[in-house]
Amino acid sequence: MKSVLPVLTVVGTILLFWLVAVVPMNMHLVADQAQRDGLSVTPETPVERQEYSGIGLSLRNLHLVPLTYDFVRPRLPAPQQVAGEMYKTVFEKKITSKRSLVYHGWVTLAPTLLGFFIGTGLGILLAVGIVYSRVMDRSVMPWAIVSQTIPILALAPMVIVVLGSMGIQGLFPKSLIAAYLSFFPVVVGMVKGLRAPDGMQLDLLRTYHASPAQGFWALRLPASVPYLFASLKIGISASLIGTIVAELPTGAKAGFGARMLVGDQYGQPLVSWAALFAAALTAAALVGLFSVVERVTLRRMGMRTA
Amino acid sequence: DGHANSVTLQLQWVTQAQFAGYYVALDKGFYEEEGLDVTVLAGGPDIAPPQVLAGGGADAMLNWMPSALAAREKGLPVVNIAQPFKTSGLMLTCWKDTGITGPQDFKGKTIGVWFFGNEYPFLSWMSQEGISTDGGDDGVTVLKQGFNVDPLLQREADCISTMTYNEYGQVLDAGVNPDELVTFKYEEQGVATLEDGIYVLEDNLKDPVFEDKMVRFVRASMKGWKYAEENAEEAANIVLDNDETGAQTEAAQVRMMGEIAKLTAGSNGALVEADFQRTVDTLLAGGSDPVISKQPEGAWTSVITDKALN
Amino acid sequence: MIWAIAAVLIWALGWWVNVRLANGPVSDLPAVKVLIPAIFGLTVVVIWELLVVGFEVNPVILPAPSAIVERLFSEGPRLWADFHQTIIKGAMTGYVIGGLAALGIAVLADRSDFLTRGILPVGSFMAALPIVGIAPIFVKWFGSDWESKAAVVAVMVFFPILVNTVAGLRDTSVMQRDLMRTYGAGYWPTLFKLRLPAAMPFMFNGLKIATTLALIGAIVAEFFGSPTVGMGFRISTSFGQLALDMVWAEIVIAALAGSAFYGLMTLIEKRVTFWHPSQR
Amino acid sequence: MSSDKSVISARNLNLTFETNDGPIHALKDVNLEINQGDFVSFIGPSGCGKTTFLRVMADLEQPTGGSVTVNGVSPEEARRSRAYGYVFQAAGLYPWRTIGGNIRLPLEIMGISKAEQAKRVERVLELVDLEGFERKFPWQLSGGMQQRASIARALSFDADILLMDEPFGALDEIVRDHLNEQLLKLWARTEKTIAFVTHSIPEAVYLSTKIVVMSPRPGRITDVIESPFPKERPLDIRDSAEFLEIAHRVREGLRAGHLDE
Amino acid sequence: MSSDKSVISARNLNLTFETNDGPIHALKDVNLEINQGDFVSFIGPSGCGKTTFLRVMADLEQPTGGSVTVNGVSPEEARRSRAYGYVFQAAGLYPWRTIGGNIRLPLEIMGISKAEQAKRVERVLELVDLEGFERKFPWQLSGGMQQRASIARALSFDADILLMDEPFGALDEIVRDHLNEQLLKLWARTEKTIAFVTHSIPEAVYLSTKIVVMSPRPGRITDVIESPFPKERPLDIRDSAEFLEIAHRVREGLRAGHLDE
Ligand SMILES: Nc1ncnc2c1ncn2[C@@H]1O[C@H](COP(=O)(O)OP(=O)(O)OP(=O)(O)O)[C@@H](O)[C@H]1O
Ligand SMILES: Nc1ncnc2c1ncn2[C@@H]1O[C@H](COP(=O)(O)OP(=O)(O)OP(=O)(O)O)[C@@H](O)[C@H]1O
Ligand SMILES: Cc1ncc(C[n+]2csc(CCO)c2C)c(N)n1
Ligand SMILES: [Mg+2]
Ligand SMILES: [Mg+2]
Repeated sequence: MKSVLPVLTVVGTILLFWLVAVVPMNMHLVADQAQRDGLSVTPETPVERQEYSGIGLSLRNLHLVPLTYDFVRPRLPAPQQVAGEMYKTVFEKKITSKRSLVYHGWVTLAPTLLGFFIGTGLGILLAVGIVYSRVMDRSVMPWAIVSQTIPILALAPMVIVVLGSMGIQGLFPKSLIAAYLSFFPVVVGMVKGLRAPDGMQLDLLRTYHASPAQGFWALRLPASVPYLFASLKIGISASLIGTIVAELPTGAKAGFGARMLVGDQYGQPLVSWAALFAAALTAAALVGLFSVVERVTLRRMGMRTA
Repeated sequence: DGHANSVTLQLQWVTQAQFAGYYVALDKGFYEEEGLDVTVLAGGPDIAPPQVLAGGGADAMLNWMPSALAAREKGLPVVNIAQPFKTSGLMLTCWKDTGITGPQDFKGKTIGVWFFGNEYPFLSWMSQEGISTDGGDDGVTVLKQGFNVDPLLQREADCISTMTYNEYGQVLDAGVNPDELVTFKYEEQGVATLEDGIYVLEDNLKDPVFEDKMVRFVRASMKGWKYAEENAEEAANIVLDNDETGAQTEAAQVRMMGEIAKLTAGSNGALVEADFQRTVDTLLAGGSDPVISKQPEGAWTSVITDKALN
Repeated sequence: MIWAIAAVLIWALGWWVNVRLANGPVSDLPAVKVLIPAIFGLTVVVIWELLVVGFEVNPVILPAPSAIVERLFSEGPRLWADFHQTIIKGAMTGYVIGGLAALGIAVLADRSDFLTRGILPVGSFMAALPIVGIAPIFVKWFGSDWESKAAVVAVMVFFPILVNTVAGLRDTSVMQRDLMRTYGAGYWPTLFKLRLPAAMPFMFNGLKIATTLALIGAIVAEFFGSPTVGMGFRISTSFGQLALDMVWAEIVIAALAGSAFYGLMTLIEKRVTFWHPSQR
Repeated sequence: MSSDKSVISARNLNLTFETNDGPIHALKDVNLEINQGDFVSFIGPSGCGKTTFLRVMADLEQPTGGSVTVNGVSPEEARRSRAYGYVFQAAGLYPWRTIGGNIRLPLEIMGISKAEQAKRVERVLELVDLEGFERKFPWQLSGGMQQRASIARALSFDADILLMDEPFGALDEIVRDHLNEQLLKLWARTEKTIAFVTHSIPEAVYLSTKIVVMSPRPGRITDVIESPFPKERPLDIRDSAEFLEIAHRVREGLRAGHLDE
Repeated sequence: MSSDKSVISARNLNLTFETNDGPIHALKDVNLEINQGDFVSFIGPSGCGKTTFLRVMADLEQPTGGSVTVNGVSPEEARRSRAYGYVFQAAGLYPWRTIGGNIRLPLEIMGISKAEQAKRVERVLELVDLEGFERKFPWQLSGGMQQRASIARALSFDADILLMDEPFGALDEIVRDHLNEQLLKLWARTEKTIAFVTHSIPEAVYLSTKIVVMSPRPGRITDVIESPFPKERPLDIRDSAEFLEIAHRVREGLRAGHLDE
């Protein structure tokens, strides 16, 4: 709660900057259009105008400034345009309509969640393997890092074709890409977490002659919970990005990714921008949700959170 | 059974009126009348229809012939079984004020081109004109064009690739007057290559069950196309219904359908050998880095259309 | 079937060798630390080759490793040009810009709790903007050449470096800070003599995460517009031409470059944060 | 005070750590007998091997030479049969378990029934004066209380041997005095054998039947001092001449060890 | 021993921390005079406000009532004029700086010339017996050596006042004795004024000209004991009857504080 005012301040600053930037970013296009509409523009030809920067051109054509805020096909839409589009597509459409962002949000969210569960599950299993087996640690960990250097957008179509050839379509291929992006932070975090117990805590169990399984349930797992939550928060937004990436090679049918693409393709920047912001808001909401669960869980476990 | 009557078609782009014939056939029950259960898979960036075909994800695909012939040379034996598009819709759209009046003026200019297997017609054309594509004052600087017309609007490029039915309209939608532009239709430049054709894997054709399925599929699809040509507005709305993104607009799709109708108008679905040969010749003339190296054999067949259209 | 059996056998063999190496007395030698993952990787590659050949997988779906290696050698100059365009020009420039910006903002944010509270949530919101959404916008803004790729990379690496640096700048104990107070030290001495050195281990965490993001960002952004050179351009174009061996050759380069970049940062980290317990 | 039954016996014990800066001789030729019911303190400058010695007895460290037996068997067997309770320098309670949960931990691991667990927890909490804190989390207790909880944890499964590594190191003198008294009472009552590491000379003298003075580089035993005090020891004995004399002897032993360096 | 010039003077000092569990009265009505050349020890159970009091003098904590002056001015002015050196309980050396670099830190901040820095570092390293360790990093030294380095750091800029918060808390008795001796020598030689927090009764008695006994909840001064020993104090005075008597008085004072709770 203490963060509300600071966040508003920062958001306000960004909005202000954005509002100012709208003018030079769109001025060239606006000037071209104004000329067609018979307004006076200096300099007079588009080719000459190319010589000027957006700011320079704006200063020379102050009377065109208002037009930059209400341009149909802006390079940088004004904030109120994006907000308007979002309002229209979130609140003014039935959520079952394919013109509703809520509908597309769900289309993206479902594979995100499935992929997140797969990725988290795999990540935890892998982390347990790495912590308990030296061979896994030594041979798999470096490759887990390498896996993250592979551009996913290059891999995605192949994965989807291979899965398609096995008759698997729909939700699952997207989830797999989402899982691929979310497993890594979970592995890294959980390896750290499972190794968090110090020598003394481990020695204590040794003096009790506890079995490895008992050590896992009584010590390593609970000790890793704070790390797990940190990973989950990174993992869920990675998962969402994975789904959106995967929406392109699965035939951009629906979902935030498809909206972004199609908006771009058919000259409707507002559609793209609204989808972009909606995606980021969804991620923020998911991360916020995990923060709440984290706080409750840690409190229940008696671990204080800062 | 399912195998004998189910068809999956892979499109080469997202749902739009470019594919109206198939959606109309689906919606109007033309496929059903043939006893077919058809699934239409939308395409998009990052989807290579030949690969989907190779992977068994689809029974038939739409493709531009240069891309399909290149795939053949890569060892993926795809065969054209029908050619609903008679005319090419591809063109270059340039700003008139750049001073471009003919292909030779491209020298020293920046041109946006689609890649992803769609660059072959352009490369062949430039090769025929003797213009290098490596930039410099005597060549053109090629940009890999994204999926929008912004490089032109923002004058990052002097010319971009457009389809008569889509991107060109978008340039106009952006407020540009046609008289600000110069266009070069590949068709008019004599370098037209065949666009949206229906392709299947060669091996599959040996299976009489599959062949029969395709005959019915092509027949119904062509019925769809002809219906779409005559009922452009309705067809556009059918496309809109099938667009799951909800981002397409009726105006754009109606206009697109109108333009598409011009490209399909001359075709009953059967491939005209001369068109095929012209495409091959254009590609073979591709200069130092030809798209295909030799006259393709068995790259098309009239068997299906012969049976489908009696 | 025989191929599948061979694959299983080779897997078992590789695993067995690694078990011996990892649990044996030599396991802590630096050479062995490299050898174990290498054997693991080699096993995977051999099995891949066996399965592709054995099951006659169509090369337009999955090429054999041998074909990829052949491409790596035969297309050397082109791969180098792509690497130069995407990694050196795009990714590196973006990495440096994003890193410096993050550092600057982190130092700024650290001046007041208020700013930190404001910047971190907004920053994490921006980090959640998917790359496939921002890449087309940046191509629109900065043109098709490497500048737009650098911009995408800068935005992608910004947040992890920012968060880690902010956390690092705060990772000073009360005692360490009080010590500076007892010297009557002002803001700048405290920053340069205490906060920044203390922040280094954290900063490198961020810098390491950012390495892989930088490569991915530069490559993926090329999918949305580029000149006719670059790793992302080549990947998407070759993919469209079904030249999957070339696609994989670029992927291999990306993985090599990414791992090398990561390794380099680890090395610098070792040098700079030699004093941190994790490095001793 | 102590019977003659040997509980721990070390013979020519050696332990060398291999480190990057070369080997460290943490224990050299250590010989020691601890009998049933003994309270043995280990005292010596930092790094003289006190902790290492205790850890060897607990099978947390492997000697590189010589032998130890605990209850006549190897430390490993002793550990497996849960022959001892170990108290670490810091309380080391698991923060996600309540005080009761922490004390129950060894009992759960040893597979003791729920009912029995509850009984034992109650008993040891009483023993260390922490009745009523069963449901609190560690951070809700002061350092001294946490340390008592960790002692309770070591007592809960009623091993005959207690190994304690500077359990009161972090506490202030008054609390420490109090816990010393309590520990002595417990020891007198239960007849356990206790090995106890400390840095404090008065503490060592006050508590022990036997004081083992150690010296570093290499870690070795330089003196073993038997204490003449009876099992019941009021705090005032610390002002007695006898006490001061023993303390003086310990101090001299320690100083000698320091001068060696 | 001490001149009559007042260096630190606290009048009706109060400090209350506002916490989630309500206010904590860390200092209540504290009055104290420390004169030039005094060696004042603060002793008392955990939480009685020793650290808080020292931090108030150092302007690291703001009193909520009453006033303190240091050298006649406010603590803040004193801090800005670098009037005191502060030694924390843990050495708190910056791990990325060598021992020499750590000692140089305050000198750099105060803008002292390189040549002078080098001279001073050499001198204080000698003072604390760490010649030759200038280029080592903190973790390459034992705890006792680190603590000495931190004292050297506080001495390097030659402030007249030394504030030391349990500087020897983590050390073993022998090392502690040694450092005590050294500190006394330094004090005798330099005539600094020293405020020294400790938990150890013998340490307080051995070092001080004045022992301030404190008691918690609320933190307050319960007794101020003047020590009759001369500035030069061999370690043996700790066996003298006078010493034991003072120690006894301190212990009684402490116990009384504990009983209050
Ligand atoms: N795991 C280890 N690896 C290397 N050296 C070690 C290890 N554990 C202890 N040592 C070294 O062995 C010596 C004895 O250490 P030990 O912890 O037993 O001393 P100690 O008497 O308990 O000291 P302290 O009073 O400081 O706790 C020291 O020099 C220490 O540095
Ligand atoms: N920053 C703070 N916020 C809230 N309470 C505090 C703070 N600092 C100290 N206290 C409380 O003030 C009281 C006095 O603390 P102080 O640290 O001065 O005690 P001390 O005598 O130094 O104890 P110790 O011997 O344990 O160091 C304690 O109850 C402590 O919990
Ligand atoms: C990645 C990719 N880029 C370009 C095309 C070429 N293309 C063929 S049809 C069509 C639609 C025109 O409105 C376009 C753009 C493609 N198929 N895939
Ligand atoms: Mg120890
Ligand atoms: Mg204190």
